[in-house]
Formats: sequence, structure tokens, C-alpha cells
Amino acid sequence: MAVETKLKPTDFDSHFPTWCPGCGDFAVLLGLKKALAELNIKPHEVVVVSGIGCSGKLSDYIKAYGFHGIHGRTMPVAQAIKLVNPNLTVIAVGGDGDGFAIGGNHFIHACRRNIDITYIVMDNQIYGLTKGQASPTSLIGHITSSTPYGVKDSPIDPIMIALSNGATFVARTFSGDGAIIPKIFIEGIKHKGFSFIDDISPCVTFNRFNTYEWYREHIEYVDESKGGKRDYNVHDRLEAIDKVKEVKSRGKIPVGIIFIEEGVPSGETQYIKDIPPIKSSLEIKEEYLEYLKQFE
Amino acid sequence: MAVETKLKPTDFDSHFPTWCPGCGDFAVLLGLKKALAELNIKPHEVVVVSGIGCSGKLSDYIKAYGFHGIHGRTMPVAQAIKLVNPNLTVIAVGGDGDGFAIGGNHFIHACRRNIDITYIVMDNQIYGLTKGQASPTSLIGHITSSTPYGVKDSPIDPIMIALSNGATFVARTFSGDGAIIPKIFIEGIKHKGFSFIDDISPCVTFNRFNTYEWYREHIEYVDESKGGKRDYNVHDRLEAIDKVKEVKSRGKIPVGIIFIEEGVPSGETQYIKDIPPIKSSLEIKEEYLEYLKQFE
Amino acid sequence: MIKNDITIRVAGRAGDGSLTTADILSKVFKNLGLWLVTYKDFPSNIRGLPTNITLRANEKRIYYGRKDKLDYLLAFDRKNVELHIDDVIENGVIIYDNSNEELTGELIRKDIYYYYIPLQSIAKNQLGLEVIKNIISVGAIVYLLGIDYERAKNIIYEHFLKTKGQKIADKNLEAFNVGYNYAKENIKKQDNYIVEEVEEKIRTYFIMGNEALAFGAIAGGCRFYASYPITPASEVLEILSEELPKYGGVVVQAEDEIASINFALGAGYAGVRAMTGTSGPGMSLKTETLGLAVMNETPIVIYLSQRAGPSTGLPTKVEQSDIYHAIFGGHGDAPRIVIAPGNVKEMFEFAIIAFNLAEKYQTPVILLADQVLAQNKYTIPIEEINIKDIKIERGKALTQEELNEMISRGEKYLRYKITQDGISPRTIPGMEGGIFTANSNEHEEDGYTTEDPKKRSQMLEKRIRKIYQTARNSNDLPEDLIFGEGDVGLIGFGFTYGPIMESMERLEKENIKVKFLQIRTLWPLDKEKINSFIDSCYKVIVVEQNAQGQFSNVIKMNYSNHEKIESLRKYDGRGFTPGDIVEKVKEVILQEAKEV
Amino acid sequence: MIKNDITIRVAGRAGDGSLTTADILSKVFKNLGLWLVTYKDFPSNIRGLPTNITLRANEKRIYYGRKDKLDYLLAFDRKNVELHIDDVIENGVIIYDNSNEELTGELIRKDIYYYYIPLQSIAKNQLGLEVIKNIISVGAIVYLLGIDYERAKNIIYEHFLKTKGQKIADKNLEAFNVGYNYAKENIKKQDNYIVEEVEEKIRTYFIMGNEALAFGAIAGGCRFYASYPITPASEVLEILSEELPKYGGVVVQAEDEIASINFALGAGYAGVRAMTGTSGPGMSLKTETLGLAVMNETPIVIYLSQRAGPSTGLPTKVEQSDIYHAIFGGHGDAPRIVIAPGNVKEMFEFAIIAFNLAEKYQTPVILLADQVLAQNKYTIPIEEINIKDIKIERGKALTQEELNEMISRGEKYLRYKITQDGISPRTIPGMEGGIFTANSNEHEEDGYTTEDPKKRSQMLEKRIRKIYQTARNSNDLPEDLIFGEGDVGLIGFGFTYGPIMESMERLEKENIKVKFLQIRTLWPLDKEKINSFIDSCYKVIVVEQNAQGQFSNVIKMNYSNHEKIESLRKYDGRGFTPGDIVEKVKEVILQEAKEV
Ligand SMILES: Cc1ncc(C[n+]2csc(CCOP(=O)(O)OP(=O)(O)O)c2C)c(N)n1
Ligand SMILES: Cc1ncc(C[n+]2csc(CCOP(=O)(O)OP(=O)(O)O)c2C)c(N)n1
Ligand code: SF4
Ligand code: SF4
Ligand SMILES: [Mg+2]
Ligand SMILES: [Mg+2]
Repeated sequence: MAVETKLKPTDFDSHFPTWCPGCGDFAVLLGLKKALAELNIKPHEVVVVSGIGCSGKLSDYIKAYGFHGIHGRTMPVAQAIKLVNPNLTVIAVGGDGDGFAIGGNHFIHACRRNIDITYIVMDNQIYGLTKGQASPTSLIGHITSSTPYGVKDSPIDPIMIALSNGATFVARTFSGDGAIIPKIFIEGIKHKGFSFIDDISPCVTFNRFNTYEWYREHIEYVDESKGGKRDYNVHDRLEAIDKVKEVKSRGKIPVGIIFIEEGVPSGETQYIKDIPPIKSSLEIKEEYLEYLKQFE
Repeated sequence: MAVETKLKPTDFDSHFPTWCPGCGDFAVLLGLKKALAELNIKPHEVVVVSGIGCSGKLSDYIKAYGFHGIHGRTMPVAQAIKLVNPNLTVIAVGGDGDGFAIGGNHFIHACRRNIDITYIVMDNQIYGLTKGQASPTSLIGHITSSTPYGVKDSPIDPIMIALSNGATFVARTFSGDGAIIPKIFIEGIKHKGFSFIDDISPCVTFNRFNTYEWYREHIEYVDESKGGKRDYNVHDRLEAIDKVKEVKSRGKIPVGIIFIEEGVPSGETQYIKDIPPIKSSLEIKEEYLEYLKQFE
Repeated sequence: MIKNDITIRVAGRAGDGSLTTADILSKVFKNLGLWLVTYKDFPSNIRGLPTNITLRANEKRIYYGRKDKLDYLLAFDRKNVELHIDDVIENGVIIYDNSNEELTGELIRKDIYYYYIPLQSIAKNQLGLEVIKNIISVGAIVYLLGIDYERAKNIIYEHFLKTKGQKIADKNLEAFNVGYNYAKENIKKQDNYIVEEVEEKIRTYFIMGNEALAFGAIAGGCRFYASYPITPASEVLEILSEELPKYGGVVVQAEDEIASINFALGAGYAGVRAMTGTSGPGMSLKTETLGLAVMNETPIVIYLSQRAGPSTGLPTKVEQSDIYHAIFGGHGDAPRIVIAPGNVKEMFEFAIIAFNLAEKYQTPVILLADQVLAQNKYTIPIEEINIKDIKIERGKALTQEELNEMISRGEKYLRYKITQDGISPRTIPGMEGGIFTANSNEHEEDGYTTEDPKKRSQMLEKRIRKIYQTARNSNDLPEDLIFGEGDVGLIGFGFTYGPIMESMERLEKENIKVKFLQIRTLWPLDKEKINSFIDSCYKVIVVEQNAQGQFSNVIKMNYSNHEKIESLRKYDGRGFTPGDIVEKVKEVILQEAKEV
Repeated sequence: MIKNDITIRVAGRAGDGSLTTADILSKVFKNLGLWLVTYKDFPSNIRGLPTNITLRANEKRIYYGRKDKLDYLLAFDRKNVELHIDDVIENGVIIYDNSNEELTGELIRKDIYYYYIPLQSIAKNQLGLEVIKNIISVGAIVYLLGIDYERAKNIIYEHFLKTKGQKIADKNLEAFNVGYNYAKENIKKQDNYIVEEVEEKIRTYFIMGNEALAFGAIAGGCRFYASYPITPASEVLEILSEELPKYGGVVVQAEDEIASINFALGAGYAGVRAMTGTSGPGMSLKTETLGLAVMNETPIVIYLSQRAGPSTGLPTKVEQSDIYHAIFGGHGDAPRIVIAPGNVKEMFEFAIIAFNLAEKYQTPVILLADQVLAQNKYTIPIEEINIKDIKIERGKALTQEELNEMISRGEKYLRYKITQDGISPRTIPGMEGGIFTANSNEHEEDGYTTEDPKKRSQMLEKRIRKIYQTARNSNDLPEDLIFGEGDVGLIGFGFTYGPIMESMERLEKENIKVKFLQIRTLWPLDKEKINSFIDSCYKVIVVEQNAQGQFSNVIKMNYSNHEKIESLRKYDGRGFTPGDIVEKVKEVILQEAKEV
């Protein structure tokens, strides 16, 4: 066998992104390339499943198998890929509209299935690709092209949704802190089970309210990533929920690895009996005719 | 004006239910009739929006305006009715499959909109009408017609979902405690905002595991309804979450009124500017031509 | 004497055990070597509403469970006599459970025989178990039809012993005996029906359409199934949940139908033969993803088991009204393949064919059936479940070796290469050198998003070409079949195969000749065959279970001489009877006679 | 001199401000009294990819923004010259921003005039603001076309003052001046195009199709709109979010398209005129609920603004490929009404008509448009936005008084009463005595679930009758229109109205006579009219922007003589040019000449 050389982030280079200069999505793309390189996972062993949105274009910009599906449906596609071929590293990416508006239900159910995929949402609190309508994470009062009188619905909290639906790895990153991103992505990818990472990814074109500066003033790391400190048990779901609530009660946004539960068998190990579908024979077994006897 | 006589539950009588004898849904139907009568809301002022399932048939069995829609879509229909005509009392009903599987996303988004409707789920931890498949609330290991080797996904917790997505009234009832049901329904209907009530409604035909007896052993009232006691602030969301977690950690199912938030303006008051759509003129206003001037 | 040709309807309330009655009877009949078919007519209700099942048994092969008339009606209550009395044939029989109410007035027909048995009372008083009344009725019927007591007894006992254990078997045997003896002692048989062992028995399965389809899928290499429960497709989910893991497959009951099809599509993309199954409401929900599969050219099989619509409709009743949707549903130009089995053998076979088509043409394939085919049981000779000749054809799926070779030749691998036949070589994740993006946006040959007008046209043309030309001109699509001859033609598909075949037999007896074109590929149509069939007819009657004449309209799209096309429609939730078709044919023939 | 007839394309990268350039120019042209149309050709991208908009201005009325050739091309970079140079007409003009790169080689055509302006450099160096380069180009164009400086200046200044305030207005004015003067000083005008004030000016709006539709909806009594953003329908959501509250209406941006249509349906059920809007992908998702609306007979308007599919497709490009889905999509027999405006006036009018149809026939009405109509701007005389004659027709909606009277007559109120015309009296929640269930299951006349075969048939027939007979035979459906005469016929709908009308003018000049049938009701078809139109032609050409010839196939379903029907198809994401149609007509005429 050939000597394997360590992969570099550039080994994942593909088409150059058509995102606006300054878009937070760049940091996610780079972070992902770095994480995969660091983990030495080869491009052809990775599948990036993406939704529709500016964020969804990420799969076009990374050298890996891509499934650029339809709006809001990354979760079932990604889970299925892992279920049939657990050797693959499956990453799902999309936007806050994709994941929490139209895709909200699949997100919840992915949490509870705990299949070993990593789901990264580029959350810009806006619909980017469709030019600036409110998203489920837009704050109350936000004036957008679809909410000229301000957003009326309270924003959803994706971290809380993940925590209260059984996700076993929950984190948040910030595209303004690019250096931290790959570290957290690595943990997420390594984690055996459903990993959810909500990346704060400012939209410099349509979200003039939640800017890099605004986020810098509002984020608060709950771990040691960046001067913060961990003052609760990251393996205790209830403590994590309490922590999130506490940070939020101070008007801040919790960032960092928020919760990790280990030891829960990951979903695909529950669904797959012996060999995974991709390895199973297409021929039928001897027993087949035996089974048919029930109808005689 | 005529003297108004107090309504009786039988004023809401309609077709006799075709549910199996002993089905938990009977208690919900009766509880709802009692609550509406007690509140003296006239049948024609009530709209019951229902999903598809045994539970969804409830709208056929109560004298009120009914919208027996499609599977999983009660929430948007019910919210819209309230948005256009806030004088109506809008009750949505359905099953755990209807509300938490196919309808899960609408549920979350209804929570965050906080429109003044009451959503009652008849949760039997099974698909009744389609003859016994697993539902999102079925417990791990439960052997059903669609899970011959036992359920693999961890069950969702509808109470936690409601709590973590901003619902302002969250309760659970048990069809085995019929006397308590109308009381809680009354509170839910009176509450101004989105009220979610998860009724434990045993399916005597297809769920041979979660029986009345099983539930009786597992439920625990968090309020005074039935010998329980309230040991947390019901108006504090975080405390409510903690309480739910605590009860669950003991293998029990919390029942009773779990959380009430008051003072949050209910959604329709945010969406409606002055007069509700049902009262607004179909003619256009004088200003119409003025607005058109922008295109000149 | 009418020997070995009987149609029995068991009619009660949901929960009465009508299905079990028919089931047990069918075991007895099957053991005697008869061909069997059922026709379920169930309400969308678990307990209480009227429900019935018809069981037909015959010495000769039969394909369809609904006949114009019943020979025996077993009614568990008065309401069910009311509902079905008109269907009972002259000199037929009503067995009535008079525990609660006697029959009076119009419910007493002079031309039929009544046998009263207080089934419920006997069950309650003698056996202390009300629900066992249905087995009592089985005993009575066995007696009435002159079936060998010992034989029937053993069959029934063994069945219960195997499935429910000794205690329950004993109890059921007791009930059977009580019924048998009650009939023997109290009923004077007056009718003409008897059932005897047939001489040349062949080995058969008695299998539900959905069972045949599920086992066909397994044999066809299906190793992933995702679905959301819905009548009349749920059985496939249930069976595959049980069976597929035995073959290394995975089944997911997803959160909804949109998730289900996306699950299946993900699995198909990853290289596994994958299927999703549903009925009309679920199919409507899957529409967007159907288009995605067309766009990213991913193999997937969609089992669509039709029921009466629109909307929730009559969820347990038959209809063939999803034709428009199966063929035309979805935005954009999204050609797909739609194949329609017409009997239980084809339910099995087409499941296999569907996977080959999906992989060869890298396309969604809709496997279109209906409630009659799906939920009824049919006898089928065991050799018709032919697993020896199964060919798994994966089309242009590249192996790693082939890919390596291609790359070493200096060729760039292009997933969506524009080819003459419209089909491109295919890789799956994990293959080195085979990277591509399965893109819902219009794309370049490597899958990268494009909006270039020329590329766009080429790609769209390629997708259209592979279905409308390559697949259509191949021998891969199930061929439409012609039966019989005559100058009046019948066109049908799906379950109407059954009543049409039967109507032809009856017409033949009256010396009326018709031919029948069974459409087995609904899309893309075999225009040549269809057109030449119509050309060769004075008139064709499209027999279809819907109100708009959906399929006849699809034919009219492709066949110019519309005057030749008539359509026979039914849409009340109950399948055509052979008589409906006989009647229509006669009407057309009369008209012909006048015109000529 | 070519006076007052110019087609200008502004081509840059997303983010370059091409749209603003065209916008500002259009303000100037409009002020001079010209008729205007745009043609947007945008990528699905926010910044960086090539994008362009074409603006046409003319003394005479024009309906369509895409011409075979351009007179002026303003290109912000070299790539955009590459992309569009072939479209420039002989003796046309390219204005090129040579800040970064000069044009060479094939990009220099001998037969056109080049004006080089380093727009970006000037913007950066002289004005310190790169993004203002587009306004500089406006100044140059104003000079080049010989437009009165003062007049243009004032228009532009006032526009910015009103919308952006003094500071920005000043800056833009400066840029305008810089551009004007640069051109004056450095460019020698060689081309023939000039623009002048027209003599008889009329008052017009310059309005986007989606704007006209949104305002039409308001005028038509729409008081509830629920939607999920999607190109090219989002503008309606945005406009109505702003406007509807002023009329007591409510707008909901829902969590997805399924929620949107269920919201709208809930509102419609509750008695409010309600609409949902989307494009193909969203329409596919709404399919199941569309069937529900048919089943429970609830009025609802669905605005379907088509784009290129299938799947995500080319999200910002035009296509008419949702015809099959609009007409046939959805399981079960679910007849609906589909109407298709062909120009901006009809975008306004049909929005009103749609609500009347929805309420009169208690049915979903699909208002079918496309990206060209939806997202382009058109001048329309203000009196064509006629709000005086609007009739709000609510059909059989009962008032409380009527209901009381009915009840006092001893009549039982039945929401789904079987009537001759198929339409039943309607109540809404809150009305005393009007209780019913809007049921997705088949139902009795009061809405209660039924599975009775007779009731089922009657109900289904009623729903079919009201659309296929009552509505079809009424005068309520927009009438298909015939323009011109000749023995070659064109059939079109939607945006092709524009290029077809223009092609006819051009053919007329060559003395070629054709007639045009504009289909305005796509479903149910006006068979009589269509058939007699085809009968009267030697041949008809169905002009449609899709690959399968969807509409021509729909016609073939209903018209027997298929040989007469040809179809002209385009599906590369760019709308037909008038020339495409002229060419096809000539081909057919040549063929005719040969045959005759
Ligand atoms: C079914 C469907 N509905 C709507 C759209 C239009 N659409 C494209 S992207 C998008 C949302 C974009 O927002 P988000 O998911 O937050 O991604 P972002 O662009 O902000 O990264 C929408 C609504 C679509 N493509 N498909
Ligand atoms: C779109 C769609 N999918 C599936 C179905 C079939 N279906 C009817 S009821 C039901 C679920 C019933 O379970 P639940 O919601 O828990 O109600 P229950 O019968 O238990 O009260 C399903 C899957 C349907 N009618 N529509
Ligand atoms: S519009 Fe916003 S989200 Fe989209 S690429 Fe630009 S900055 Fe990023
Ligand atoms: S099947 Fe279960 S849920 Fe349905 S009516 Fe019977 S007991 Fe109730
Ligand atoms: Mg976003
Ligand atoms: Mg349930």
C-alpha cells in the first residue's frame, strides 16, 4: 500500500464560491475543509448533503460527493446515506430557513434518531438567496423585505430544539471566529451520533442588523474556546439547557460546544442488523423460499 | 335580547363516535363538550379543526363548525381561522402521529406564533387508524406492526417541544381521569395565546403496552388536580422545564397544567392591525389610487 | 349441484372478525385445491362500522374477488343483510345471526334460502366468548357445503395451533364443532352449493398483492425501504420491516412522506436499491422530490397504491384516479416511468422490473397498483413466483475498476455526461475518482450548477431522450399485452385486468368476441402498439375506475381518432364487476350493429 | 435616425447595479412619454455572476422586453461583452467599461459602434465610490441618445431625493453629470439612435407584473395572504406584507409552502378572500392541499409564478412547464380552474377574477403566470387599471338573514347540498344555524363522513359538474381571445402573448397573415372555441416555453385531428423572441405552399 500523506484543506478545493465577499459562509467552507483534512478523511469518502439557499451552495464548492437536494430536505437524505453506507462521512449543510422553517420537522426527527451525521447550519437570521425575507431565527421587530412592520413571531432557538429532542452533540460556532470553527467541526464529525452545529454566519448583504459587530457584542463562549469558561457539566443535558437559558437571559448568545452525550448507540448501529445495505447481496438468500412457505 | 340559558354538554352532541369502546378519545370529546358548555360558548362560535386519525374524527362527533382537514395540517388552518376571525373559539385536535410526525413542524411554528388557539393532541403512542404502527411518542423497544424488532428512535417529548418553542400554555391530561379534563381544557381555552394540551388517550385496540393501567402507574400530577402538589413556579418556563425533566428522570409522566405564561400578547393581536379580515371591507379604500401613484 | 364455484361474502361490523372467518374458510378451500380470490370492502374505521369481505373459490383459475352476485351471504347483523341482500343471487343463501333481531319485510326474499343461526348467543352462552362467533359460522358453512368434517377440523386446528398456541386452538376447535353440529342438527340444507376436493391439485401460494410486491422487491434487490403508514400501502412497510433486515436491508418509518422519499432517494444515490411506498395523499406530498429524482437522475422506486380520492377520500376503497398525477404530476418537464401490474403475479414481477428500470434509466419508477390488487389475496401457482430467472441489471453503474480504467485512459469522469442514449455512467459515494454533485439545479456534466442556455437544453433533452426514446425503444418496459380477438377492444390496467378477463369469458359464452389490451407500461406509452390496437377496432372501451376518464384522456393525447374511444368509468369506491363490463360491451356492439 | 425605438441591455455582475441603471433610464424614458418593457435575465446568485436586464422603449405600445437584437449594450466587463455581443444589431452600440480590460479579437465587431468609458475607474478616482459607476453610465447614455440634459437631470435628482434623501441624491447627480460630460467630451456619437419626448403623452404606470397582481388582489378583495418566499413570486409576499394591513388584511410568511396553503385555506373557509403564492417547487408541495380544497369546496386562489424546472432548475429563469401539474397535479379526481394572464393588464384583472371564480365555484383557482410576466415592468395606461367596474361576486355565500329565513322555512341547512349546478349554499363559522364540517373524507350533504357508494358518486359528480359544466358554460371564465386572421394559427398563453403579438406585427409587414388564439382559461378548456379555431386553420402552432409540449398535448386530448397541431418549444431559460415565432410561421407557410 502506498504511504498515505496527510491531507491539506486545499485537497478539498473545488469551484470558487459565488458568495458575496464577506459572507459568513466562507468561514464554514474553510473550516470544513480544514476539519476534514485534519481528520484525514479523503474527499471521496465524504458526502456533503446540502439544501437550497446561499448556504446550500456549499456542496458545489467543496471537493467531495455532493447531494445538492431540494429546500429543507437535507436531513432524510443525509441520514439515509449513513444508514446504507456507514463508512462514509456524512455532512449536511444548509441555512436557517432551510433547516428551521421548511426543514424543521426533519431536524427534530434527525435529533431523535441520532444517526451519525454532522449537521451544520449557516444561520444568518435571514433568507439570503431569496433576497432578505425574515427567517425563523430573525428577531422580533426585525424589518425585512417580508416584514415591513417588523417580525412578529418569536424566534425559534435551534440549540434548544436540538437539546430537547435528543441530539447528542450540540454546538455553536461563529464565522467571525474562523480559527475556532475547525476545532468544533472536528469534534462534531468525530462524535458518534447526530451532531448539530449552528454556525452564526452573517449575511452582509441582506441582514444589516445582525452584523459581525453585532454578533461580537452578543456572543458568549460557554467553553474555553475563546477566553470563556465551562461552568457546567457539558455531558448533562439538563445543565446544558439551564446554561443556555441562563446565557440567553442575559441577552447573550451561547457559543462553543454546548452539549455532548457519549455512550448512546448511534442510530445506524440500531437500524443495521449485521451488514449495511451497501455491502449486502442483491441476490436473495436460500431462506427466501422458506419464508414464502407461509403463504402456502 | 333573549335571556341566555347556560349551555349543557349535550348541546354539543352530534353523531355518535365510531371509536372502539374504551378508547381514550371519548374522554376528550366529553371533556371538550363540558368545557365549552361551562364557558358558555355557543356551538356556532366554535371551530374544531381536526387532522386525520381516529382522534381526527372528533370534529365529526361534536356540534360545532368543523374542519376535518388532511393529515398533519391542523395548525396552519386553525391559526388562520383565528387570524381572520378572532371572535371564534378555535380548537385543534389530532393524534400523536398527526401532530408530532407529519405535523411536527407546524406545531413548533404554532408555538412560536402564540396565536390564541387550543391544541389538544390525543396521544396514544401509536397510529390508531392505520392499525397500529409506531408513532413518534412510542417508547424504545415497543413492538408494533411496523417495528417487529422494536422501536429504535427515542421518543419525542411534546411537552418539552412546546416548552422550548415558546408555547404559553402547556398541559397534559389523562383520559383515565375524565373529571379533570374539562377543568384543564377550560384553562387552556381561556388562556390568551397558544395552548397546548397533550392528552394521554389510550388506544385499547392497538397499543397493548401503554394501557390505562400502565399509565395509571406512570403518571404523576404536577399540580393539585389529583392529590399532586405544585412545587415549582408554573409561570417560570425554566422551572417548568426542570420540573418535567425531574419527573421524567424518575420514569414518570408529568400530568396537569405544566406551564402558563401570561402577559405575552397573543399572536393574532400582533398580526391584525385594526380590524380583523373578516370585518374588513372588500371594497378598496380611497387611498388605493394614491398607493398606485408610486408606479407613475 | 353447483360444485366448486362459490362466492361467499362475510359481512359484519369492524371488529366482528369477518376477515378471520374468510381467512379460515380460505384455508379449508385451499387445502381442497381450489383457486381463491378475496375482495375486501372495509370501512376506514376500527370498530363498529359495517365491513365485509368476499371470498371466491373455484376449480378454475380466477383473478378477481368481486362478482356481480353472491352465492352465500353470512351476515352478522340485520344492517348487513340490508346492505347486501340485493347482491345475493337467485337460489343463493343468507346465513343470518339472529341473536339480536329477526329478519322481516323486505329482508325476506322468496328466491333465496335463509339459514338462521344465533351465532352470538351460542358464542356467549355455550362458549362464554362472544368474539368466537365467527368460528362457529365457519363450522356451519363447512357443514353446509358438504366439506369433509375431519379434514376441515384438522386444518383449522393446526392453523390455530401454529399461530396462537394450544389453548386458543382448543377453544376455536370447540367453536368450530359447535357450529358444525348446530348446522347439522338444525338446518335443512336446501341450496345447491357444494365444495369438494379437486382432482388435480397444484401447489399454490395464497398471497396478498402487497405481500407479493414486498417479496418481489426483496427478490429484486431492494435493500432500503422508507415509508409512512397509509392504507393501502402499509402492509409493505410492515412486511419489509420484518423481512428486509434478514437480507441486510434497512427500513425506516419516517416522520412523513416527504422524508420517506428523501430517505429512499438518499439511499438510491448512495448505491442501494431503494423504494418508498404510499397512496394518493402521500404521493401528492412526494411530488417535489419526484422531480428532484428526475433532475439528479437517481434510481428510486415509488410504490403508489391507489385508493379513492381526492384528498382523504375513501381511504380503504379502490380507485384508479391517480393516473394523471402519476404521469403528469410535478412542476417542470419531469418524465418518469410508470408501470402497472394487473394481477398478483405481476405485483411480484414488476417489483423486480421496477428496480432494474430505475437503475438502468437512472430515474424514478412509479409502480402503480390499487387497493384491490394490494389488499386482496390471490392464489398463485408457486412456480409463478419465479426466482430462478431474476436478472439484476444495474445499467451503467461503474465498478471501481471500470472507473480506474477510465481515469487511467485520461478520461475525466462526468456523472452527467451527455450521451446518445441519454444515460450517463454512474458512480456512488466512496468510489475514488467518481466525485460529483447530484444537483437539483440545472447542471454541467459534472453536476456543477449552470444557467447556460445551451447546457441547459442539452441536459433537459438528455433526460427526456433517455425515457421517451431509449427506454421506450428498449425491451425493458413491461410490454402491453393483447388477449382475445374481435373488433371491439377493451383497454385496461391494474386490477381491472381481473374483471375484464372474466367478462371476456362470459362474453365468449355468448359468442361475443372482444379483445383486451392490458396496458402494463402507463408511461411512456407504447404508442405504436396502442394505436395499432385501436386502429384494428371498431371501437375501444377504456375501462377505468375513476370519474374523469383519466387514462382515456391520456390515450387521446396520443391517438388522433377520438371518436373510436369510449370510456367506462366507475368511481363509487367499489371495483367494477365483470357484469359492468359485459353490459358496456353489449351496448357498444348493439350500437355497432345499428351503425353498420 | 432611429427615433424612440430602442432596446438597451445593461449587463454586469450581480451586485453591479445593472437593475438600477435600467430603472433610472426607464424613469427618464417614461417621463418623455415612451412605452417601456423590461426583460430581466438574472442568475440565482446575489453577487458576482453575470446578470443583465434589457429595457425597451418605444413610441408605440410594446408588450415584451426581449427582442431578437439589441440596439445598445452597456457592458460592465469583458465577460458580458462575450455573452451578449452576438445579440447586438448591425449598426448597434456597445458601451464598454474598459477600466480593467480592453476588448480584443472577436469582441471587436466591425459592424457596430464601440464607446469606451472607464466607468469603474472614474467612479473610484473621481467620485470615490465604486458602486456609483452605473449612474455614470446613465449620464453617458442620456447624452448619447440626445436627451435633454436638464430634464434628465431633474428626473434623476428628484427620484433619489424622494427615495434616498439629499446626500445620496447629490452624489448621484454628481455621477450623472460626470457621465454626461465624459461622453460629451470624449465620445463621438456615430450611431443613429435618439430619444425624444413623444407628442401625445398619456398617463401610465410602469409596473411589475407581480405588483399589478398584488394590487389586483387587493382590489379583488383579498384580505389574507400566506406564502413562503420563492422566486419569482416573493414580490407578492413583500408587497402584500406592506399593503394588505392597510385594508384590514393579514399576511403570514409561513414555515413552508404546505403551511402557507393550509393557512390560506383556513382563511378561505372562515370567509375571507385568501390567496397563497409560489413557484413550481412550492406548487408541488401544495399539491395535497389543493386536493383538499377541491374536496371540501373551499374558495382559495393559488398564484403560481412559473420558473424553469424540474426541481430547483433555473430558479430565476422563465418557463411554462408547470402546465401539466397545474391542470392534472394531485391524486384523485380533483378538477380545478386554471387561468393565465398574458400581460400586465391581465395580471391585475385576473387577480380580481380569480377571487370571484373561487367564491362562486367554491373551488381552488390557480392563477398561472411566469417569471417574465411576474418580474418585469411594463407601462400600462392608468385607465387600464380599472377599479371602477370591479364587481365582488361571492356566489352562494349566505348571509345570516338568508340562512335564518331558510331555517324558518323549515329547511335544513346543508353545506354540500346536491344541486343541479353543483354549487351549494355556503356558510362560514360564526353563523348561527350554519354548522357543517369541511371534510377531506367523502361526505354527506352536511359534511359528515360517508362511504356510501351512491352518496359518493353524487358528491364526486357534483364537484365535477360545477367546474366542467357550470363554470365552463358560464361567462365567468376569462374568454380566450382571437387576434388577427389567416389560415395559420398560433396558440399561446402567459408571457408568449408578448412575443406572439410582436411576431404578428412583423409578419404583417411581410404580408403574412396569421391569427392568434390567446388561451386565457387553461382549465377547463373552452373546447368549442379552441376546436373551431383549429378547424379554421390549415395548421396551428402551439407556442410554449417547455420541452414536452405540455399544452399542445392538453389540446390534443381534446382535439381529434392531431396532424393539424404543431408545437414550437423553447426551454433554455430564455423567453422566445418574436423572431423565433416569425421563423416558425414562415416554415409552416412554406410547408403549406408545398403541400397545396
Ligand atoms: C420548496 C422551495 N421553497 C422555496 C424555495 C426558495 N428558496 C430558496 S433558498 C430559500 C431560503 C434561503 O434562506 P436560508 O435557508 O436561510 O439560506 P441562506 O440563503 O440564508 O443561506 C428559499 C425560500 C425553494 N427553492 N424551494
Ligand atoms: C398524507 C397522509 N399520510 C398518511 C395518511 C394515513 N394515516 C391516516 S391516520 C394516520 C396516523 C394515525 O395516527 P395518529 O395521528 O396518532 O392518530 P390516531 O389514529 O392514533 O388517533 C395515518 C398515517 C394520511 N391519511 N395522509
Ligand atoms: S446574500 Fe448573504 S448569505 Fe447570500 S452570499 Fe451574500 S452575504 Fe452570503
Ligand atoms: S383503534 Fe385505538 S385510537 Fe382508534 S378508536 Fe380504537 S382504541 Fe381508539
Ligand atoms: Mg439564512
Ligand atoms: Mg395516535
